[in-house]
Amino acid sequence: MNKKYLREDIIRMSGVNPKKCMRCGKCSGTCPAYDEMEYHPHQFVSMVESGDIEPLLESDSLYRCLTCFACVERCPRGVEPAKLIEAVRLTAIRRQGANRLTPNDIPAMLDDEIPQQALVSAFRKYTK
Amino acid sequence: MQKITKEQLIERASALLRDGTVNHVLGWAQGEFDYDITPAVFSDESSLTGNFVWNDFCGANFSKYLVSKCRTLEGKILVFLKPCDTYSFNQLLTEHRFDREKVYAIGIPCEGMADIDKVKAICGDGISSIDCSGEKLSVTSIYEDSPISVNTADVLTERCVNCKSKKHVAYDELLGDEGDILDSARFDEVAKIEAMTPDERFAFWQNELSRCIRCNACRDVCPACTCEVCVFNNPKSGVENKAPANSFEEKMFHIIRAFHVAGRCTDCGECSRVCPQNIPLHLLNRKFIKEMNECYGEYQAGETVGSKSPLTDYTLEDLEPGEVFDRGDINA
Amino acid sequence: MQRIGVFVCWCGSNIAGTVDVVAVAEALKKEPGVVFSTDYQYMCSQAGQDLIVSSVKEHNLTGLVICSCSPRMHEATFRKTAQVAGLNPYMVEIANIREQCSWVHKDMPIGTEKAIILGKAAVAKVNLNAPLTPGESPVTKRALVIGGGIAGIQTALDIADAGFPVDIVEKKPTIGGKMAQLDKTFPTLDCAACILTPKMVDVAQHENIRIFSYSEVTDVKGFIGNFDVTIKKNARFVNEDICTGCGDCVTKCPQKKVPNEFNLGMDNRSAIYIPFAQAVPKVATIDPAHCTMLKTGKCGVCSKVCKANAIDYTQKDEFITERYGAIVVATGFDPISMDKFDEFAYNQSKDVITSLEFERLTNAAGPTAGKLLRPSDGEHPHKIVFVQCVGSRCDSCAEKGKEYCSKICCMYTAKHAMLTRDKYPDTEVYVFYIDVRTPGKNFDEFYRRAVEEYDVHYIKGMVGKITPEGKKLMVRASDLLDGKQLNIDADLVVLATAIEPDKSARSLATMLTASMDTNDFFTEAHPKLRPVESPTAGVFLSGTCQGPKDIPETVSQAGAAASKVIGLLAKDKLKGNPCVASSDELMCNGCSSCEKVCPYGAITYENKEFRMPDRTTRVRRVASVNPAVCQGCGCCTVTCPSGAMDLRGFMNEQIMAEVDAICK
Amino acid sequence: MQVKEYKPLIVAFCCNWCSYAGADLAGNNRLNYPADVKIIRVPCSCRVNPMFILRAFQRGADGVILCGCHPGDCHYTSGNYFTRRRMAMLFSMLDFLGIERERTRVEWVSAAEGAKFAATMNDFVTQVAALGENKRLEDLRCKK
Repeated sequence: MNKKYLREDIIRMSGVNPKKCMRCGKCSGTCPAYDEMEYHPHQFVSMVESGDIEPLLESDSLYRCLTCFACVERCPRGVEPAKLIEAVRLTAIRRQGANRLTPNDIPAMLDDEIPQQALVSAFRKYTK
Repeated sequence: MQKITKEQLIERASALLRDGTVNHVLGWAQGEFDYDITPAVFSDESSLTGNFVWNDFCGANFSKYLVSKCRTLEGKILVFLKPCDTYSFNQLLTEHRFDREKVYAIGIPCEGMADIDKVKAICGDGISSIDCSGEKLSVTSIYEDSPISVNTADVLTERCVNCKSKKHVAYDELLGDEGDILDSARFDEVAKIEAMTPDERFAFWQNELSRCIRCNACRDVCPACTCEVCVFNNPKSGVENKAPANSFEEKMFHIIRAFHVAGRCTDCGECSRVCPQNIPLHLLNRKFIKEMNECYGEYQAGETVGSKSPLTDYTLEDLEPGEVFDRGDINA
Repeated sequence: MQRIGVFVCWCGSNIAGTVDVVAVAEALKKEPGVVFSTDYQYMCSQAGQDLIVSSVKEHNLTGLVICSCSPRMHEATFRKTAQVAGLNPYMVEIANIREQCSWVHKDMPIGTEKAIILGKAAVAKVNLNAPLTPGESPVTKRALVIGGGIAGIQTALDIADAGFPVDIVEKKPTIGGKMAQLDKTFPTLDCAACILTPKMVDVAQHENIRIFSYSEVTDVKGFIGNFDVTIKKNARFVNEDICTGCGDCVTKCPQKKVPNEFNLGMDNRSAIYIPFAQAVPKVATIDPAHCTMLKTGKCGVCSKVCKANAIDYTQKDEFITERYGAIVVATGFDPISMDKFDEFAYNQSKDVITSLEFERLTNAAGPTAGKLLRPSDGEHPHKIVFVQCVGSRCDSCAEKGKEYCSKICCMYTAKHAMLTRDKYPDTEVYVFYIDVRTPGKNFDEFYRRAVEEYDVHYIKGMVGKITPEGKKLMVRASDLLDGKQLNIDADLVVLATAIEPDKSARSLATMLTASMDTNDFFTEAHPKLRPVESPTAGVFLSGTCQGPKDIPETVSQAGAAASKVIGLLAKDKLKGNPCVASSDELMCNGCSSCEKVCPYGAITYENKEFRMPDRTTRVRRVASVNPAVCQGCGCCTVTCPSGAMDLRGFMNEQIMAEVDAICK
Repeated sequence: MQVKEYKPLIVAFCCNWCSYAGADLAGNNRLNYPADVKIIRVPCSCRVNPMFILRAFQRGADGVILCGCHPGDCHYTSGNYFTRRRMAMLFSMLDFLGIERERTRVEWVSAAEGAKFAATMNDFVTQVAALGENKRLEDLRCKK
């Protein structure tokens, strides 16, 4: 995939403007999963901004983010790094074949065994 | 048919006259025909019962009349306001044009007003009377033996088809039910013209505005045009002009008029209602409203008293005049 | 009908080289109103001006058109000439046929043609010119300074030294402001009190200065040269004139459990108090919210111990109205509230403090007598973390802090870190920064000393979370340069909080019709060229009310504001610009549109009685422009729907006439 | 016989503090622009009433350009912000009526931008000349 397109896609999916980042590192300062990560929240922001996304997609760090939103809550510039990480994660998942879900696909998936929340969150993810 | 009846209005007005709350009533009176209703001042109960009317042709917006009536009439004035009239009412208050203390405003619901030209298009000329009391209009013509029945919805004025609000934004007392602000398609016609080529637009307006006879009815009825002295009557303004001399002057008149009311026009549609040449003047005002909404954020003049119009305000990040054209090319 | 004289200047060959000046003079002779037309080599020379003066007399001229260089060059010159010739100076119009004609066009016929058209436009305008006289208004030779911090003190002293009376209004019981609370000042490390308190004494002893302490401005009317200001003197229940400031009442007052605002609540004071030892005026004040006598009517100890008999429990708020020629705003700043920043645990732990609190903790006159002790247990801290940019540089959508950089925090944090290491070498000091901003004389050198000589650990990265754990504060942050997350068990955390304008500034701005930015800082009349003036004439800005500043900057701005005030007060009368807006009352609708766009607040409305043609009278709301305040931009004229508002010197008719002349 | 070259008539409104000074600077630096441009001095761009612009067109101007201080630099602090809104709306209305949008322009020219002033005028004159005479707005009685 084209590098620029990938960057724009992630920015669109996340709704985050990485240019607002002032490189203070408060997100990484606050991250409870910091030590588990190869790339830290502030690096996600700056690497997406510079279009250097492939290393992020290949790194385990994607799955170390707990989505606790501490970084979102505390970012002084309103950048919301967790949403950006989520978008990169989605990109990785899409590459593995899991793809979009439309409302029409839901009825076929309805099953008493599947918790409602799972459906809702899957739907939320795959419609972005 | 209007949901609230003439009798209800007369009864309330009479009661208020009787208990001294008000001294005058600004209402509609019968004209020569059933459809040419005129504004009138009623000062006693008997004239109310005799001449007051309320039907599908009571389009006149009374807000403007308050400017002069508050000055000339002693005591308190009762005014009936349809939802769209209340916006003009507020706008005039914003501009300190009349004394709120002297006015008792009753909000009345409106089901939309009928356009006599549309009725005539269906029934032809020679209309002798129109009965608005039923579900449908019952039109009697000197050329027809039996009354013709006309669907109200088919003959609504343009402004009522695209009604922006059934909600009253100002009143002392509300008769009937309160409505909501509506999602109207009022800018569709403007968008259609915007989509034309410049040559088509020029031809369109040339055709429309060349019919102008400079009767000044649009100005005289406009609730935003309440200037003590209009620039077109003022020899010092440099644009004083009483009659159209050529193809440009009426354009100049209408552009300047639209600009003068820009940001203050509540889109009440009176200009187009009274135009004897049926020029869609409201489109000029709506163009400004649409443009200001798109460039500077939604703004409805008269929604609140004291609001600042987009042209008396600014932000540091406003679009440049050139960029206004570039934002999604309207000529594409 | 005007009798216009046209004078075409050659400007040597500057104009005559490309423009046939004789042809221009000849062509303009035919214009309506022109009775005389001539050309001359140098119209601005003495001989040229003499020619104008003699022609005016000879031909009985009433208006002049000078076809010459730019009016920006010689308009003033020719206006004076007109005056010498006995004409009103505003009966002169210049046609710019040099900069905007001969110098930009090469072809003689084209240049001549354009010069004629420009001349015609000027003639058309002069035909409609009217004599204008600048309005005059007297200047009250007294200045008001609002705010008694270092900015207000310096401005007041400078104005008073120039011989003009000054009143300072300060809402606290003493002047001194924030600087009085500081310990040392960067980058020279002078003791704040040592340099401030002598100035406070100077203020108190200056014959030209009156201090209204414990007072506030409640109303402002009028305009430049003539502001009528109402000052509310809050009741302090002590007769200021008699109180000797001996402090007996303070020691004897039984109510001693009132949080001491001067020490930011880190210790207590009594209900009757003197904020600090060097307070000016040094008089006691009773805090009515805590005084038992005032609340219950039972006590009266202070009254009994006061040998001067200065205590007066019946004192009432007093309102004073005074007229001033100029007003200086020096309302200063406050640190922002930390309530929205839960992650820094400010409200959970006493050992998380703001920098201003740190100043008090290290100040010899502070709650710990200058010993750096933890507020929670009074123990000496061994590990201190400083956090910079707390609440500064925040995005507006985050809605916690301020968008701007507070400017002073980098330097005072370096100062705090350095002083701590100097006094307590056994203490480890960390500073978490995003950027260290040190533009200023000796500023970067100062910061480098903190790092290089005093071993302060500067770490790039914002603190994410502070958690109190037992006696420690766990500070979690990322070190962006080393790429690791840090967990520091600190004993004390100091937050470099953002500063914001004082809360009273907004209502004051409304009273003064002075404009403010979205952050409530006062805006200056021009960001580069008029930085100490407000757009409202006669209102000047001093110190942090205009934007974050350090002390040297504040003092220089204070001096600049004072010099502007002195310049104003030195005049006996203010001559206005006669090219101001004016409203034709007969046409004015009173709709308030013009008021909304006026940047100077020059337009007011009044209800005026008009006689109608039918001999009745009618009261109408109409606009009136204060010519002393109006600067003549003309914005109102376009907003006015009825065309009642017009601009003298640039009337609608005049500009239309120019347009017509050009398009003919 | 040579065909007479078409010369557009351009009215330029310049604010006294920035753009008029910019025009003077263009003169000082001898930067040429067509003599078709005639400048009217106003205290601030916000002094320009839409009526002046319409009047110019009515009397036969082929293009009208309005020059003011850059946003943020207005001598009167906020005048050009109002100009920006007013002119954006007026020009958009003229466009709505089918009048060529290339005939109107607002340009911010500072007192230091003599070169920009000359370049702007050259560009605007070329642009208007390409459109030819203004037929849609003029009042025929006023044309000789």
